[in-house]
Formats: sequence, C-alpha cells, structure tokens
Amino acid sequence: MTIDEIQQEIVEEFSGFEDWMDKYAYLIEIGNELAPIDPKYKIESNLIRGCQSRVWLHQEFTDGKIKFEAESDALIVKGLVALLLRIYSDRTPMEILASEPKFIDEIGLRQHLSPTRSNGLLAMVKQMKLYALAYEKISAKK
Amino acid sequence: MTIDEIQQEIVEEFSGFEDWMDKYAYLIEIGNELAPIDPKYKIESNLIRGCQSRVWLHQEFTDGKIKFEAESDALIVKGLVALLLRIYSDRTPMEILASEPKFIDEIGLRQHLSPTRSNGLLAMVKQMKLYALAYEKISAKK
Amino acid sequence: MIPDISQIRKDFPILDQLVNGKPLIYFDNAATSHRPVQVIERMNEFSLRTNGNIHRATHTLANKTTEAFEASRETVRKYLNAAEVGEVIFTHGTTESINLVAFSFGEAFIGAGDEVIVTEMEHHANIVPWQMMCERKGAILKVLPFSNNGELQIELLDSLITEKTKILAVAHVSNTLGTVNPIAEIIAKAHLRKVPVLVDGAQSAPHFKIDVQALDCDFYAFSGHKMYGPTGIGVLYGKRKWLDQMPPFLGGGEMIDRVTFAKTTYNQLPYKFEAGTPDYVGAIGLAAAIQYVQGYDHQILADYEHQLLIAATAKLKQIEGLKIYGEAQQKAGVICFNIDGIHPFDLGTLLDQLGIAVRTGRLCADPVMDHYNVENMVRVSFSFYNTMDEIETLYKALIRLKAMFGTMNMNSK
Amino acid sequence: MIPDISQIRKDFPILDQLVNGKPLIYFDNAATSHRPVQVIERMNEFSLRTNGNIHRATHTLANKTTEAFEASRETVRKYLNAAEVGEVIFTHGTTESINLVAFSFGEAFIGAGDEVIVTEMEHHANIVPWQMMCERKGAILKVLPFSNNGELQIELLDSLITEKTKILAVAHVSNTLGTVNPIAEIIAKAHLRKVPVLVDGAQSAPHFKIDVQALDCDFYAFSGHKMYGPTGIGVLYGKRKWLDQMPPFLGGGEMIDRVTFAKTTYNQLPYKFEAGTPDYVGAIGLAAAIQYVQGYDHQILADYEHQLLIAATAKLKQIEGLKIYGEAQQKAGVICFNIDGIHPFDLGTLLDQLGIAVRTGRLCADPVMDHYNVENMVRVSFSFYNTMDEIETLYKALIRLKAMFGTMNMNSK
Ligand SMILES: Cc1ncc(COP(=O)(O)O)c(C=O)c1O
Ligand SMILES: Cc1ncc(COP(=O)(O)O)c(C=O)c1O
Repeated sequence: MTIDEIQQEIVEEFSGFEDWMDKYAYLIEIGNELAPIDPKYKIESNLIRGCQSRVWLHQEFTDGKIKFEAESDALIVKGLVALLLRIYSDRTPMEILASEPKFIDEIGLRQHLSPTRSNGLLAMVKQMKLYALAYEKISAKK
Repeated sequence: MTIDEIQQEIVEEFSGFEDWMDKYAYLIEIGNELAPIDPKYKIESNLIRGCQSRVWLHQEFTDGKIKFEAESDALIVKGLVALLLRIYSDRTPMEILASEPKFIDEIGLRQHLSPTRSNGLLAMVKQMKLYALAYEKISAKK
Repeated sequence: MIPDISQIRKDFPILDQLVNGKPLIYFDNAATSHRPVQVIERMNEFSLRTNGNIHRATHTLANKTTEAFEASRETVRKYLNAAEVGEVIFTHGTTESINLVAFSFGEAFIGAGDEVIVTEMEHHANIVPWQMMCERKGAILKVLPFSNNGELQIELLDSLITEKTKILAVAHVSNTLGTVNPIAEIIAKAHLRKVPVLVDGAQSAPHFKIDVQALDCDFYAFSGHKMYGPTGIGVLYGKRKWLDQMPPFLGGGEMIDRVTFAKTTYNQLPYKFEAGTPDYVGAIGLAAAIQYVQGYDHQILADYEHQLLIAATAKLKQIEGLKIYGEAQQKAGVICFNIDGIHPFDLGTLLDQLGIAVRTGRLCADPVMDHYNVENMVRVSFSFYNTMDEIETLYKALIRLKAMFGTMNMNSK
Repeated sequence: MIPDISQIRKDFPILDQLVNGKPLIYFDNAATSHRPVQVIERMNEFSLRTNGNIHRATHTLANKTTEAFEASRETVRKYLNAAEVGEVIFTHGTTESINLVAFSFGEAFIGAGDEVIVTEMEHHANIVPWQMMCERKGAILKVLPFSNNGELQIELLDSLITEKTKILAVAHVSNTLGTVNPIAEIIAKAHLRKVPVLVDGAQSAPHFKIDVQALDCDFYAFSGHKMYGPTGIGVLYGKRKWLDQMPPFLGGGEMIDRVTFAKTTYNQLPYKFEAGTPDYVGAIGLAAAIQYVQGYDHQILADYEHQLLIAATAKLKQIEGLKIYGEAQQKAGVICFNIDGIHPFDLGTLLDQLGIAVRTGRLCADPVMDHYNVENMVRVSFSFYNTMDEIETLYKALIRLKAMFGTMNMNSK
C-alpha cells in the first residue's frame, strides 16, 4: 500500500469511534502494543525531548528503504508514534519526503502535532524527513 | 498677621479671578516681582531639584525667627514660591511647624503641591519645615 | 465559614465555559489565576480615559496616570505592610524580581568564594538567577534539602550557613510540594548569622495576607498574574537598607538622576530600580486585584482554600496507586501526584478531554523531579473560586481514566 | 492622500474628552501613544475567555494561550520581516531590550579596553545600559556627536571605530531632535569594520514599516506602548548568529532546558531570552496593534504624519523667539523647542490649562540638553490621529501665552 492508502485506512479505522474516549482508548491500545525499541537504541542521540514526553527514534537504511523504530514514554504519544511508523517505516526517502501525515488532522488529533505542543511528535516527523533527505542525497550520489 | 490670616488674605486675592488664565497671570506677575535671591545663595546646597523646575532656598535664623529667601527658574513656580515666602518667612519655628499651606488647595492649585508633581514645591515646603524643626530644637536647648 | 462561591464565580466569567464539550474545571491556578471583571474593567477604564506616560510631565493625563500608578504602589505597600513606598518596586514578575536581587545584591555584596543558599524545592526562577550570578562571581551555590515528606530540613541550616554565606533564598510556598515553609523561623535563624533572606512569594501572595515587617524578610517577590492580576506585572519588596546599597539593575529612563557621558547618577528609591516606562496599566490592574481580594475577609478565603486542599487530598488518597509528592504538615493550594503506570502527559491530555485543566510536566522544578526520581508530575492547584463539586468530578475522572489504563497495563504484562 | 482621520479617531475614544474644560489635544505621542479599542477588546476577549499560562501544558486554555502568544510572535516577525521567529524576543519594552543586549552581548564579547559607540542624541535607555556594562567590564564608551542642526556627524564614524570597537548603538529616530538617522548607511559603515549595530527603534517603529533584513541591523528594539499597543511589552529582534552566542540575560522558567544544581542548560531561541511567565496578554495586544496599523496603508499614515510635522514646523517658526532644536533634513513626528524667556514648565502647565498635552523637561536625553546648553525643552509629537486643526490651535495658544509672558518680561526689565 502507498503512504496515502495507509493514511486512508487509518482514517477509516478511527471513523468508527463516536466518543473521543474510545478514540483515545484505541490510541492507547496501539501504543501499548507497539514493540519496544531495542534498549541499545534508547540512547541520548536518538532522543527527541519534548517537555512533556520523550520520543526515541532509531533508523536503518537498507535496500533503498528507511526502517524506523520508535518509542515514547507516554502512551498516547506512543500510539501516535505507532501510526506514524505504520505509514513512514519501510519507505523510500522519496516517498517519505513526498507525503505529509495528514491523517492526524483528519482523525481529529491535529493538536498533538501543533508546533506549540511540545510532546516530541512534530519533532519526530521533522527528524524522519531529515533522515529521508539525507539518504535521498546519498542515493542520488551513487 | 498670623500665617492663617495671610493665607486667608491670599485666598481672597485669588477669589477675584474667574478665569484660570487670570489666576496664572497673577501668579506669574508675583513670581516676576519676587526679588531675586542673592547670587551667593544660589548654590548647589540650597538647590531643590525638581525634574521640571528648580527651587533655591536660603534661610537665616535671627531673633527667634526664620527668614527665608527663595527663587525658582519657572515663573509659575516662582509665583507659588513668593506666596509661600509670604506666609512662612519671618516666622518662629513653632508657627511654621504648626501650619500647613492649605491656601494652595483653596485657590485651586493643589496639583502643584502633589507628591507626584516634581516641580520642587512640595520639597521646598518640607525643607522649610525641617529647618523649623531644627531651629525649634536648638531654641529649646538654650 | 464558607464564602459565597457562586457569587464569586460570577466575577470570573471565564470559568463559565465548556471545554471539549464539558464544563471547565480550572485546577491550574498555581500556573496562572484568572482575573475578575473588576480588574479588567479598571484597566479598560484607565486605558480608555486616562492613559498618559508617567512622571516628569506637566499635562493632565500624564499626571493622573502618575497618581494612579503611585496610588497602586501604596496599595501594594499596605497589602505587604512595607514600611514605606520606596521599598516597593514594580517589576514584571517574580522572575524579574529575583533576577534583580541576584544581580544587584550580587554586584554589591558577593565575591569569589562567597556562598548563596537556596533550597532543593525551589522553582527554577529561584535557582537559575543565583547560579548565573554565582558563576559570574566565582561564588558557590549551596542547597538546603527537603525530606521525602516535602519538609525542608531546617535542622541542617545552622551547619549550612558559614561566614561566607551572603544570602539565602527560599520559597514561601513550594509550587510542587505545596509546603508552606516556616519562613519566619528560617529568617530568624539566618538573621542570627547576619544572612539576609529573599522570600519567593509567587505561591504565597495569592493565598495569604503577607506582612513583610512581621516576617522580617529582606526581600519578597511575587507576580500579579498568579494573584488575580494581569500578566507582565510583579513586585519586589526590599528593605531600604539593602536596596540603598545595591547598584541599579537595568539602566534607562526614570532610574536616572543626571546623565553625562562621564558620569551618571541615579534616582532615589523605588525609581532607581524601575528603568524604562513601567507597566503602569499592569500596576493599576494589580492594585485592583488586591482590592478585589481585600473586598473579602482574607482569612475566610484562605480557610476555604485549605478545605479544598484537605478534601482533595483525602479523595486522591482513595485512589490506589496514586502517590502524592509532598505531605508536609503545613500545605497550601497545591497537590502534585502520579498514578502508577500512567504517564502524566496521558493523564493531562485525557483530563483535558473531560474539561479538567491540570498542569503536567516538570513544573519548572527539576530538582524536585530528581528528588523523587520521576520525569514528570501531575499538579492540581486551587483558588477560592474552585468548588467541592469540582474536586468530586476530578476524583471520578481519575477513577474512570485509571480503569482505562488498568486494562491496558494488563495487556502489556 | 489623506486618511480619514475622523474615522480613525473613533477608534481612540480617549481623544474625545475635555481636559480642563477644553477639548483634549494630545501631542505627547512620543512618550506614549493611545490604544485603539480594537487592541483593548482583543486583550479583554482573551482575558475573559482564553487565559491560561503558556507552554508545557496539556490543557486547552493553556494551549490556546500558547498558540495565541506564538501567533503574536509571528505577527511581529512578519512586521519586522525577521528571518525567523527565533529572532523575535518578547521583552517588556525598549529599555529592557537594550539592557538585555548590553548585558548578554557584553558578557559574551566585551572585555577590558574594548569600546562601545553610542551617539550624542540617544535616549538615556540607549546610554546608561552601555555605561553600566562598560563600567563592569572596564570598557570604554565613545560618543558620535551631532551637529547643531541635529544631524549625526557620520563623517566622524570612520575614525571613531577602531579595532577595539565591539558594538555601535544608535537611535533610528531621535526622541528629541526628531532626526531620522541614516541607519542603513551607518550599519553599512559599521559592518565594513565588522562592528554590529543595535538600532533603538522606540521612535521609529510607531512611524515606519521596518524591515530588519533590508536594514541589515543586528539588533532592533522597540516598545508596544509607543505604537498603539499596551504598556509592559516590547520586542528585541536580534540576528541568530549573535543571539546564539550570547548567554541568557534573566534566569527562570521557560529559558531552561534542564536544571541541576551542578549544571543548567538553556532552551533554544527565542525562549532562552524569555525568562519567567511572559506578558502573553501584552504580546497579544501588541499583535493587535500591529494588525490595526496594517489595516491601513502604512505609507499613507506615515505621509500624513509627515505633513503634520511640516505644517507644525512652519507654524512654530512664525513665532518670534521660538527656537526649534533639531532641523535635520530627515525628521519624523517630533519637534522640540523653547520660547525665549518662557520656562518650559510654565508653558507646559499653561498649555495643559488649554487642553493641550505636550511634554516638557529633559526628555530623558540629558546630553541633548547639554549640547544646546538648556535645562529643559518643550516637545510636541504627532500621531496619525492628530489633525491640522489641532496644530492651528496649538499655534494660537502659544501666541496667546507668549503675549501673557511678554508683558511680564517687560515688567522685569
Ligand atoms: C528613543 C527612545 N529610546 C528608548 C525609549 C525607552 O522606551 P521604554 O520606556 O518604553 O522602555 C524611548 C522612550 O521614551 C525613546 O524615545
Ligand atoms: C514558586 C515560584 N516562583 C517563581 C515563579 C515564577 O513566576 P513568574 O513566571 O510569574 O515570574 C513561579 C511561577 O511559576 C513559582 O511558582
């Protein structure tokens, strides 16, 4: 599936929830189910420090695709991290650079990506794009 | 005449003016007519520095009475200075300490004695009282 | 006696709104309180009728403004029971007040090897200015620790103070632990050793009537926006004997007597420390806030806030896995806690969905986080416009959210 | 083109009042301007609906407040055409902005024997902070003089700048002489010698649209209350390359990354320089003021103000014995003068009786007083809400008062 298709899929998953409570419960659930990042990657240099919650982001570039692993200490953030990984991990740099995580807006959780909400999520998206940009350049050189 | 009588006299003099313009014109006139202070007294230690205008105050104590001389660079202030001298100069320390320059209020110029109006006038009154207090103490000791 | 809260709430129309579809419950008063309409109206009236820049003016608007500004100073002086208005300096908040003292007291009195004491429970605003000054001066910052229950270990004070100790800075009320520190006792101890004391009153001024002379503190700092006044205004009280010896902090208009390029002389107190156009509208708003609070019996408001604290504490303690940080004998207006297995960010986010505003995070008190070895906390803080019903609603919300996470944690085990 | 002034005046109800029984004529705009109802309403609405302390919060009111505060920063950034919001720091006014730079730039870059250049026409706020810093650092303050007509002697700049010169601070518009300094030229000259330039924009921001990138200034400071915004808020623009290298000014909340007693690390720009709870209501008011002004064509307002200046200058010059201080080619919004034999205090007092608000005194510019060897001056300063009729009334009032003193002076001769 393309990034956009997965985003669409997520939006549909969330459209079932009438109550915000169910929506957050679901987020928490998928946050809870996200496989923990390998402890050896839970290091300072992978840490994106929001004021309220922390996100660790690790990546590897193989076969032209970036594989991301990530985790957060807050479950709601971790749920959102899981969704972001679902769309952005295992993608080519070009794919990552070409798309925005607009699903967050559409499922009514835009506030969590606001630049004034320092939970680390927006910084995580930025960081993923930066990696994509870097690998893009490297690939182009080859 | 007592201080209070002179204050009453001044209030009557001013009651004739209907227009503020005439009142200020009169103030300026008496300011203008005030004999200048002897230049040798126009010294830093006699200077009361308001932000807007300056007042020089000199005093001498003879025969139980304080004689004040004063001047200001602003004419309106000088007019008020003249009125203050008229009531406070050549008085005993007791007389000075016992009375307030309430005429200023009564002739509608109270604002010029406001503590927030730094034209030097309020400081001049305070200074005259301080001299009176000092001489009072000296006289009492004798 | 309980004040008529429903009447009081009418003065705070901001409270009467829905947030995320639920009636707002505002439990973030320690961060900033709301302003009654009386304060806003006074500022409006002033801006729309009187506004003129203050001091050194001959025209009516400016003179009325100067008078209103100085009358506000007198209102603050009376409220604090300062000896004279020269000791009441308008700043832009607690933070600026403390920075002013750290800088100017530091310039006057602190040299290499000297010592400054703060406590482990201070807000960053009462740590960092001292750190910065100590670094500049080569001085040493020493720390009075607190016990796990949230009380300062006063018994260590005597050994902490040395010949080198130049000043001690302590919060009256902690913004995390809620502890009301025994500052009269601390001040007495410090004064025995000739050490002056700065009291950070950011969290006490909103709750208690302060008497700086009775406390005998050397400096007292607070913010308008935490005590029903506007943002951007605060106060530094300082004893004249110190302020007179301290050099100015900021340079500019009004703090000047006479400027030449060769030499500048400074104005008298309080103006020496008020450089630039002061926030006179803010000062007038702060005075209106003080007058608003004084319209009530201060003790009755304080007692009521205490009842809220007691009730909330009792309720929260019923929640299994909830840990309260700070259980000092004397507490005021603030409860910090965590619930096992729930991240404060998650809790804050979900409470917000229920219309309940609490603060979460590190609360500008990293050393307190480190003390308890946690990354974040949840804080609820009260004002006299809060109600017992709101506490009940908070309790129920926490139970509900806990259940939501309870199932989750099961899954992950 | 002349804007519709009667329409504009409706936004400033304060102008529509009697002072001493006469219609108010407000010619003290350089001291402080008035605020349109749009600014006041925006602040009220905010205080009554949204208020919550900013940053690091999970609840709705605080987040809306943070968003409004940061949106205000963006409004300022656009207005100044700064490259990024990190370069836009909210302070409490021009004075604090300049003190911030004097302190933090001083800490970073200035040592014993280094030199700082200011000009002879600066407001005290752009002299004293540098003096204080130079005294602390053992640095030297040098002065670029102006000619009697009120123009800076730019030709001396090249010889004034030495290897030791670390910074130059200059007003964009003088608050006494009204001179619009050729700051682009000054900046270019200074940059050739690698000297950064701080521009005191207190008197230019209210009159011109500013483009800090086009000017290429390193710092630009201004106050809200002089440009139709609230008191207690101001701005410091600074180039990132400098701000990044400068240590923080005040210590406290928000400017912190992480605090331990051993070591404290600081937040990124602009927060590094915004210690304590900012005056977010003030910032929102300032943004509303900028939006208000931008509702008009800026050039049209500026042109109109210029016409007022030209007309007033011509009128005043008709008065015998009236001397204008400052007759630079490029002037804006301000005329200072004296009338032979009449003390400014007397003139100000009597004009006030006629409802006309002017400023008198030393205007926080002692060196300018010393230059012309006078104790005081009278200043009239204009805003776009002033009218040609008001200038006519001022003229007539001066004639009338002069006559009043004329007779007097006769007497005393
Ligand atoms: C040129 C200039 N600089 C600085 C200032 C100081 O501004 P504020 O008092 O708002 O800090 C003023 C205002 O009087 C000014 O005219
Ligand atoms: C104890 C304490 N000190 C200082 C401050 C700083 O106050 P402000 O941000 O108003 O300067 C606060 C507010 O957060 C506080 O709670």
